[in-house]
Amino acid sequence: GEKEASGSTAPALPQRQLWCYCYHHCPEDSTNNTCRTDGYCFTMVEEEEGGVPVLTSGCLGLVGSEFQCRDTGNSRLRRSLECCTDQDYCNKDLHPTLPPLKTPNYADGNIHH
Amino acid sequence: APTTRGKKLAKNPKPRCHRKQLHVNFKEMGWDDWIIAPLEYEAYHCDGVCDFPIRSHLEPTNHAIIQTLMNSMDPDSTPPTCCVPTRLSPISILYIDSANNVVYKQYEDMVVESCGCR
Amino acid sequence: APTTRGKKLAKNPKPRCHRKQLHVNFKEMGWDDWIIAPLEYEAYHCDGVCDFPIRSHLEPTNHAIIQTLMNSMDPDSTPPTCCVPTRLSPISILYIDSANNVVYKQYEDMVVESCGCR
Repeated sequence: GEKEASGSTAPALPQRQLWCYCYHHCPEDSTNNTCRTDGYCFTMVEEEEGGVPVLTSGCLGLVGSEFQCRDTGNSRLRRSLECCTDQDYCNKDLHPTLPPLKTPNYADGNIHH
Repeated sequence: APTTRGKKLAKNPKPRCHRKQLHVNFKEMGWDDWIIAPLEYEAYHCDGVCDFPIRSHLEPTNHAIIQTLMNSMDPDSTPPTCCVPTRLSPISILYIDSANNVVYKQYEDMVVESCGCR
Repeated sequence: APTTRGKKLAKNPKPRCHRKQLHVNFKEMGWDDWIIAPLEYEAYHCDGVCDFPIRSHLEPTNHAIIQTLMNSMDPDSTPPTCCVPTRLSPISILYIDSANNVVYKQYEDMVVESCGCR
């Protein structure tokens, strides 16, 4: 889920620049694993090809945050992403967990366990 | 879930979208017959993957975000977005024009200042 | 020199940079729990090679032209430029926001109108 601040008609636009904790792929001019954005901080856990869960975090811009923070539950790699905007470095307190494995739906319904 | 202490270091060998060096040498291009100066300059270029989520410093458009999401759902049917220059700056060049005049002109968009996913 | 009559058909199998279809289905993305309409739309995307010379309709920057020239000189040291959207248009979406309000909002840069080499 996401902790998105939202107004009545349009989502409350976070005017100020938000500081986020950034791990793995920070901007080139980033210092001490931090980044800044007009949008949201995020933390994501994603299962790499080999099945190992990897944690990344950083900054997402306001443009497209509705799409990125909602993500899609149908990505090929299992992942879970959470966004926040309530305070600087709020993504340090985000601990997303991988969604359950999707049980393959067998075409042939006669398989009995 | 991975703990931050024993955090699994991402083994992603492919570096993400970033600015890299690209040294342009007009002499090697055979242009020292009309370009007086500079005969070389640092133009940079953009390289690396654009995967989900696209970070804010890569300034994705809504379309780039949607395409990246669809690529993560089915990489075979939708290609990833591409790492390209998003901000460029000019340089000025002293050259001899076709009427043999010496001209000093500013050429726009010659140096990459930042890269993004589009 | 090759004559136009016996013109050799370029055997370049790779199509050049152009706009292709990309049908976005918000339901398949699992977004029909917040998006009311439209539940799908044609977003298009850009695909294809950017080789020398870059045609005018692909609106290359000076940097893209220089990079393409250097790629043609030494493909291993300089990557080609990339085919990306150069003009985009918005669509409006009716959705339910996190405070359960029904909102009708224009989202910029959702549909590719033209592609270019950058």
